[in-house]
Amino acid sequence: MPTLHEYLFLAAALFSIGLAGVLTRRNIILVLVGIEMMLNAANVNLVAFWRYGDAAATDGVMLVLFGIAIAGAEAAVGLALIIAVYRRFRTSRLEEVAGLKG
Amino acid sequence: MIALPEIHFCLVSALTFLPLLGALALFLVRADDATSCRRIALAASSAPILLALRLLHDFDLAAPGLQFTTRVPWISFLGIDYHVGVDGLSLALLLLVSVLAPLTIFGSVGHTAGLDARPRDARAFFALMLVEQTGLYGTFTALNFFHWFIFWEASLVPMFFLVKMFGGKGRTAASYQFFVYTFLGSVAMLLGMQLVYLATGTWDLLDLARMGAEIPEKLSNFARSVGLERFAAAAPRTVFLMVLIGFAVKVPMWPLHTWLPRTYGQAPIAGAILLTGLMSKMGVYGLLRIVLPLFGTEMAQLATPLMLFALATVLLGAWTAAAQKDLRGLISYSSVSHLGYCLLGVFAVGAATGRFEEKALALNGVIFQMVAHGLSATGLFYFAGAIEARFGGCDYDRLGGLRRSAPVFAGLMGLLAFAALGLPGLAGFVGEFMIFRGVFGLSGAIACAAVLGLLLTAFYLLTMLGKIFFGPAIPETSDLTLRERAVAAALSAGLFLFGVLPEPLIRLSNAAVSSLVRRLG
Amino acid sequence: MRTAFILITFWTLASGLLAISRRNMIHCALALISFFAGIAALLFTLSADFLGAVQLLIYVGAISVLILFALLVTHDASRLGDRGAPFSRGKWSGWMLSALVFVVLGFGLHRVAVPPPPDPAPALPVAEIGRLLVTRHAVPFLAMALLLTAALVGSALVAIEESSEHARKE
Amino acid sequence: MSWISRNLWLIPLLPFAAAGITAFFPRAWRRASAATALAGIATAFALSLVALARTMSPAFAAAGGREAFNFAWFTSGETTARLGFLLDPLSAIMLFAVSLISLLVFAFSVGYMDEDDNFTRFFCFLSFFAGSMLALVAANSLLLIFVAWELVGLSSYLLIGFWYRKPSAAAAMKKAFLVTRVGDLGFFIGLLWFYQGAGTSLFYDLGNGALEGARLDALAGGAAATTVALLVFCGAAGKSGQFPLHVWLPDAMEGPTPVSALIHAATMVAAGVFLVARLFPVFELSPAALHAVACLGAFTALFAASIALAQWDLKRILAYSTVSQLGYMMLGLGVGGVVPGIFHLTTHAFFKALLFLGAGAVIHNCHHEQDIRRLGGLKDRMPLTFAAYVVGAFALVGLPPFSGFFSKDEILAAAWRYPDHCPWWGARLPFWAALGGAFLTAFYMTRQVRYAFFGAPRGEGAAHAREAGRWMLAPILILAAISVVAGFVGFPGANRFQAFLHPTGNGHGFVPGIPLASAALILLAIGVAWKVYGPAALAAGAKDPIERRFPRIFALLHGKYFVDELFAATLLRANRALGAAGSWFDRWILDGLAVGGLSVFVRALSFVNHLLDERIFNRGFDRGCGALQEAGFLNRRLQNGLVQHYLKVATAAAVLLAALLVLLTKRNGP
Amino acid sequence: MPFRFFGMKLKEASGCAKVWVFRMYETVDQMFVRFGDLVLGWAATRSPGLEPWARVLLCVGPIAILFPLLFAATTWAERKLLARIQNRLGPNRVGPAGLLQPVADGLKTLTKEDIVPDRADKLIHALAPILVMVPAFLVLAVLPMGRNMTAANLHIGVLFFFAAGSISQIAVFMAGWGSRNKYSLLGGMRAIAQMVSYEIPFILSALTVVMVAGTLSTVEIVESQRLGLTVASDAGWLPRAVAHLANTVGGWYILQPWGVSGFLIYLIAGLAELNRSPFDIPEGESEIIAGHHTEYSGFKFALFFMSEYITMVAVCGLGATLFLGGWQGPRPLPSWAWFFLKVFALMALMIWVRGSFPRMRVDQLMAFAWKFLLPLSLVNVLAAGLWMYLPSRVAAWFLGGALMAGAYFGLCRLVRPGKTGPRHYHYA
Repeated sequence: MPTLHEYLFLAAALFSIGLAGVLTRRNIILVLVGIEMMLNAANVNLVAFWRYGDAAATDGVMLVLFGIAIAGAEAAVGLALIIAVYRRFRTSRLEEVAGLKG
Repeated sequence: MIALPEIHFCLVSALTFLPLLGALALFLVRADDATSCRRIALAASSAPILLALRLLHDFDLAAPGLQFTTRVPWISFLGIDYHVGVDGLSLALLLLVSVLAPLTIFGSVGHTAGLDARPRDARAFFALMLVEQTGLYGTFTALNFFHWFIFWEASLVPMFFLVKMFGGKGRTAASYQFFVYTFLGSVAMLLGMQLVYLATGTWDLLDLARMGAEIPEKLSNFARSVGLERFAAAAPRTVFLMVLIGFAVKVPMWPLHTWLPRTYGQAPIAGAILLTGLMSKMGVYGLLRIVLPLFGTEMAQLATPLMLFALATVLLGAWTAAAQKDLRGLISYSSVSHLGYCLLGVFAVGAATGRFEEKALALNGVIFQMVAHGLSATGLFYFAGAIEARFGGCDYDRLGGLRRSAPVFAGLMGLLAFAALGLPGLAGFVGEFMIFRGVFGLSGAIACAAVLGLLLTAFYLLTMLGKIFFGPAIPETSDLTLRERAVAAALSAGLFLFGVLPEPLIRLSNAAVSSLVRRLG
Repeated sequence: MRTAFILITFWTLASGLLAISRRNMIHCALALISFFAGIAALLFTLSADFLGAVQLLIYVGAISVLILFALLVTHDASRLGDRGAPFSRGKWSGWMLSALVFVVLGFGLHRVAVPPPPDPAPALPVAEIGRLLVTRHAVPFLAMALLLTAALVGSALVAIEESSEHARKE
Repeated sequence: MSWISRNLWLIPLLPFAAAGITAFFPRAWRRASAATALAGIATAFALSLVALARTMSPAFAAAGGREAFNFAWFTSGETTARLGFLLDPLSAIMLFAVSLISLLVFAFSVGYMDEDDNFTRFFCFLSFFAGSMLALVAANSLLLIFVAWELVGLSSYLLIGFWYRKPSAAAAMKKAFLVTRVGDLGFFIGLLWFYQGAGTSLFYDLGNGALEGARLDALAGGAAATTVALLVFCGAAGKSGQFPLHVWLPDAMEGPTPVSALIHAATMVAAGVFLVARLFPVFELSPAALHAVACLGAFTALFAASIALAQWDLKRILAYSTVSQLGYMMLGLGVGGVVPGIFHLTTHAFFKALLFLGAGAVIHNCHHEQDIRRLGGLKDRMPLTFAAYVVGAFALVGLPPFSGFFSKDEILAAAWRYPDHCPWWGARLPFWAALGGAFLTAFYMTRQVRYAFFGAPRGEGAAHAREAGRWMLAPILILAAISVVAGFVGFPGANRFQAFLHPTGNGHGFVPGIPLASAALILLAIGVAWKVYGPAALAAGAKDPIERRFPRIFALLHGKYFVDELFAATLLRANRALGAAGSWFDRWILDGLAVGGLSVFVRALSFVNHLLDERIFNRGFDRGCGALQEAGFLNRRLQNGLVQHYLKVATAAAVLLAALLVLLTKRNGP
Repeated sequence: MPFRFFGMKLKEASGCAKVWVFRMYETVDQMFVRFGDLVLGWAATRSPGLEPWARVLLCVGPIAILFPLLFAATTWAERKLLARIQNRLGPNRVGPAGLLQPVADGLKTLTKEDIVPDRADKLIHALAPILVMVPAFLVLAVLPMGRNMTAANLHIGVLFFFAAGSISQIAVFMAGWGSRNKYSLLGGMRAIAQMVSYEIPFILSALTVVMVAGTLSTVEIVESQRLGLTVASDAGWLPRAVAHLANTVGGWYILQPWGVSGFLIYLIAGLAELNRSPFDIPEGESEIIAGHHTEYSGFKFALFFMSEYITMVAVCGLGATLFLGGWQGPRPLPSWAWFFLKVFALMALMIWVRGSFPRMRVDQLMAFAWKFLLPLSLVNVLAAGLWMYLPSRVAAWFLGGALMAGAYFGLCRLVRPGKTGPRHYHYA
């Protein structure tokens, strides 16, 4: 059985990878991809804490459940926004979408 | 299989918010598709009936306290909980809403819904009706003043739009007057209740009711603590009057009633039905739920002038109704007059002296009268709409002898009118008898004076019947449609049933009323 | 168990890195899907198989499809991502920063004591979770329902707008 | 308790059920509705006979002379409001009379309403009325009486306005309901007072009823009994058409004649008399109240009889005669107790029904001609009707040995003896008034019969009259027979009626002079009238002799002493004025002055506020905003709109903070 | 002298016979399980490390062997049945009644050339057919194919089924995109859109069962469909038989109002998930050649084909498990026979549907899923809730039935197709 540390390190690594995606990719969709990865890493942490902590305390698990649901909504809305942005600016490159005015 | 009672924790909330969901669901169909909108709205509006029946089935009639309560912390640092529940005071009204709102939506065709003039806004109309229903449910079930007030206002706003969008010629002025008038009352009430909160530290109506007699003391102390020494003595009374005004406008009590005839006169019929059949009950209910338990001492001091105001409401309302030249005006003022009986009952109970039995009788009568009036006034307004739809108006001048061509109409209208004037065998009588019987024991002179209202009611209602249905036939018209018959038959059945067998309805409220009266002392 | 964990570690790290580094965006998306599946596997190893299945269902089944669609809609499908610079201008600072984040996190983790795993593995009480959803967590649950509905409607609105645009063009 | 006592509620229920069923019949189901209604009332009549038989049985007397069946209606607080039905001689005799007359009138109506469009509706209303009336007389609770009382009012409203298309009928129905309701206000307060005082609305409840034992004693204290009695009498006066609430009764003749017969002659108007009789234990507690009853009754008897002298309408004459006779009954109750009043009520019910049905037959067969000046000569064309009518008239005027003689005589005797137990200077007046009324009665009845049946036909309708049909004639003949013999149950000296109704009472004794005097007076009146309305007066186009001789008096009498006009000028006008005032007050004072003034005030305030805002506050604020804007340009560099840029800054900050956190916290664990 | 039978009185003899018959039945019913136990025991005696592997083999092996065979049989049956519907003969050359036709087809696909388009994304193109097989076999693991015959008795079985099944969308996308062919891509996108859309009613219809059964485990769901009627021990054979019949059949969820509608929704959505007619637009030959497997040939194509049929078996199996009582059925048929009987019946139904209905249009397809099937399945969830909460079964039947009928007719009115508007094809 791996230790909690290993899970946490793995999650931290995955989180950092996601962050790197967010910070470096040019395409909005891939930025979103990075965000999803970060969320997933966080979820792993929560579940690991449940697994290694008090089994009766299910709040972390509930949070993961809600997190997944929110991620679903977020993905839908985010992608809808991206499509809208795409239609507005005719691009999905983040740097070109810098105007704050509509 | 999950054990049955588990649904109880959300029964009331589900009941409250189902119509709201329906209002959202309405946006699935086109805005001008009145038929689909009505069907959806009817489904959403009548779905709570099932829940209400379940609630009725599981309701413990012998228990005086609140049942089906849900209390979830909401904004804890302000002492605000989401706290709902049902007891005998609200159960009958809850059922009334559950029946009347779907019935109104069912009957909302063409003119009744004000859709003849604005056929493109059918969806908005039904959505507003559903929101209104949620507001009513919420008002009758909320136990924390904070969200109680939200529901209270939430039932005001859709009505404003109903009048504004679907009303008659003078709808704009009427809607603004309605809104500003009732809103001012609400603001006064809110300010008063904020002072109560500051003095007591809780919004919860149950907690406040438990404090009861200590509230004036606390208000005075609070005034003192913020340096208003000279105001301390007058603080409880001021707060009481502020709160009272909020309810008195809604009921309405003379002389705060002038928004009513104009609003009723301009509102679409369906809106008027909700106004008179249900919303006016909110004020009386507020008196029962908030004013009586919280301001018992203040009320006892002011009981006599208040009863005189109630008397004025009864008599002047009736006299003014007799002077009206059209059906709507008459029903509007008759509503004022009839709710005056309820006020009379509540204020008489508020007086400190009196025997338990009479107080209980008067309060039970108030609740009974609310239901009875809800049914009969709904029917009358609905028929006013039926007449308007046929003749473009309900002035007496252009009507007469309708019974010849519309016998069923005449018969059912007569039945509703007689129910309104308190004919025994129909529900109105039982309510009035109980109120009078109770008030007579508490304050005989005023009861005797108020009895004159019975005569006046008979006078104007019979005059109305005579002018519309009897005499030589001036216009020819079609009799009631099947839909109209169904609505009227349902209402008549209710009136007849409770008129002959009042026991089931009274039993709903008796335990709660008894405990309330006992607490008042 | 240990073997599985090591395998999954490599799997997730590799697909994560692929997902953020491939030039071809479809490959990125596919790597992301693989990453999601890896996370699901991780959850399985944590004996939270319910969550793992949910992860599969939602992320692999739904969100990844959304992402693929978005990619195809915002690009001309025939020339997906082969050309142009895939990374933004400040990419190096981004890499550095995220590496720094990892270092700080790792350093912090390193200093924390952790408990040993309980044995046997606790079972995830699915029925209990369901009950909690409608009792203790009822309000967030309802809020979530509302949110999802809103998201659904919002996405539908976007689609409708699009179709009307199409119609105008035609 | 016997079966019939437990199931007394069936008697009113049957006609109610018939009404409920026929209400749903379509217009064309004429026979079905008549059959339903007849079946309902016939069964009720049969059950009434059973009830009557029960009250006559020895077992009943052994059980205390009354059997009450009570049940709970509703519970409020901890008390239960109860209602009940009562079987005692009074209710039994009333049930019998009401159901019998109803049955006969129903049968008559089958013939009379033959040509009417709303035939089915008529039987529905009739049944409803019969049910209400039967419930009223069988009730064991003042509350239930009030309930039935109002239902009776409703049915009379519906039946009076049966020909609602006539404006006069529409006005009359409303008037009837409202005028009786004026009395009902008193009744209602009386009911509240009674209920409050006794703590129950039940009359008899095994010793706990309001009219027996301790509770009656509780009522006796203070002015309660007098007040309750007088208030209840208000209601009775309204329903029984006592002055000044009699105004509705003659107008009520707008309804179809069977309705007049049933409601406004035989039964409904008797409800007031019955009510006083039922509450007699309360009245007995208060001599003052009995005074009032007696005096008002006597006055009404004389007053209405005088009006009847100058009426032209066949039915209106009978209506005023009814008012007058009701006055007699009240007088009887006031001076002699239950027995004379109820005895007269019973006999009057039969012969007045007879008279009305006879009048109905005349009207029906003369093409709805009601003006006696346009009738005449019917004696030859409708001999059977004529004979029956004369019987009824004899009974009404109290000619021996017809039934009216016995009952009226008993009242006169009681009135004669009234001063014996009422030492008051005016105690003699009721007797004289009654005697005068008897004279006038004989006079106007003779006048009416002369006009209607003698001489030559003076109108188109009378000229083509024929004898009535079977359905109409049979009830008339039956009633005539009853009117002849009914009086003998109250034969002076061997008064069965007294023994049945009030076995413990000792009656008022027999004063031999009074019957002789009254008979003589009546004969005199008939003779005078016969002379006055001789052939000359009966000629076509001739003026009434009295009108010729005393035009002023005739006008006063014909105008019914202008009571209606008086009311119109005072009460109704006041009412209208109050309504207008309320309306005006709402419109101009509350809405206009208060709300309007407030809104003007608020507008003015907001205008001032607007000035302040625009001119003073905004100036300074705008300047401040300008400065802020300047500052904003500096910040703008940072805000380059690139999300990733922001994110990087945020991440860097977070990393910095986290690093600090990590470095500054103590190491924990291995 | 009473009649004797092997030295026993008649009553004793019949009792003995009953016990014997029952044991026989048990043996037949559990014969695969017994065999598995035997193997496991043998492995345990050989070496302790062997047992887990033997267990895995026992779970995987039969599935890996049986279902490809079933696939072959299904293709044959489908062709025969379709032929019957279309009034022709169908395969009749290879083997008796064409029974060996699948073998011939298999040989043909194996020997065909494996063509990869020139500019295709080779890795993805190659991965897709492999990946498509994964969910097809994975989902079979949780199906209880008989009493005690579940390869993996997960406590989240149903969820696992759907979770694993959703992987196939990715495979389809990979196939469509990897081929670098417009028709392939369009077909793949269509397929995904369709699968995502129909997955919601698909899962919701299964959700009702999960709600009522109160468990996600397929095994427990099957067991929950057994009624617990008992008869007195001395009752005659007829009451016993009736009770047995009622116990094994009466509890099927299809016999409840929400179950009927849920089953129908499940079946319709399942057809769409399988991309089968009338929902076979993704591979509609008349529009886009053959959708995402246009560019596949030879064995890769055979894998796609096979996965489709195996998934079909799996969907039918889950349908039988959820609504038709799984392996429950009256004796004397053994439980596994019941299971496969139901699966075959459902498959025959699907083939029948394929032979009877015309193909839908893309816009109709999506509208049907979102405007009709989704609301209907939501109402169905409500109906299931009613069933659970209403105290009276009769009331629940009427209310639930009325609710579903009302929703059906209401939606039919609401989603009336009306006049056909201009057609918009987003991916065509």
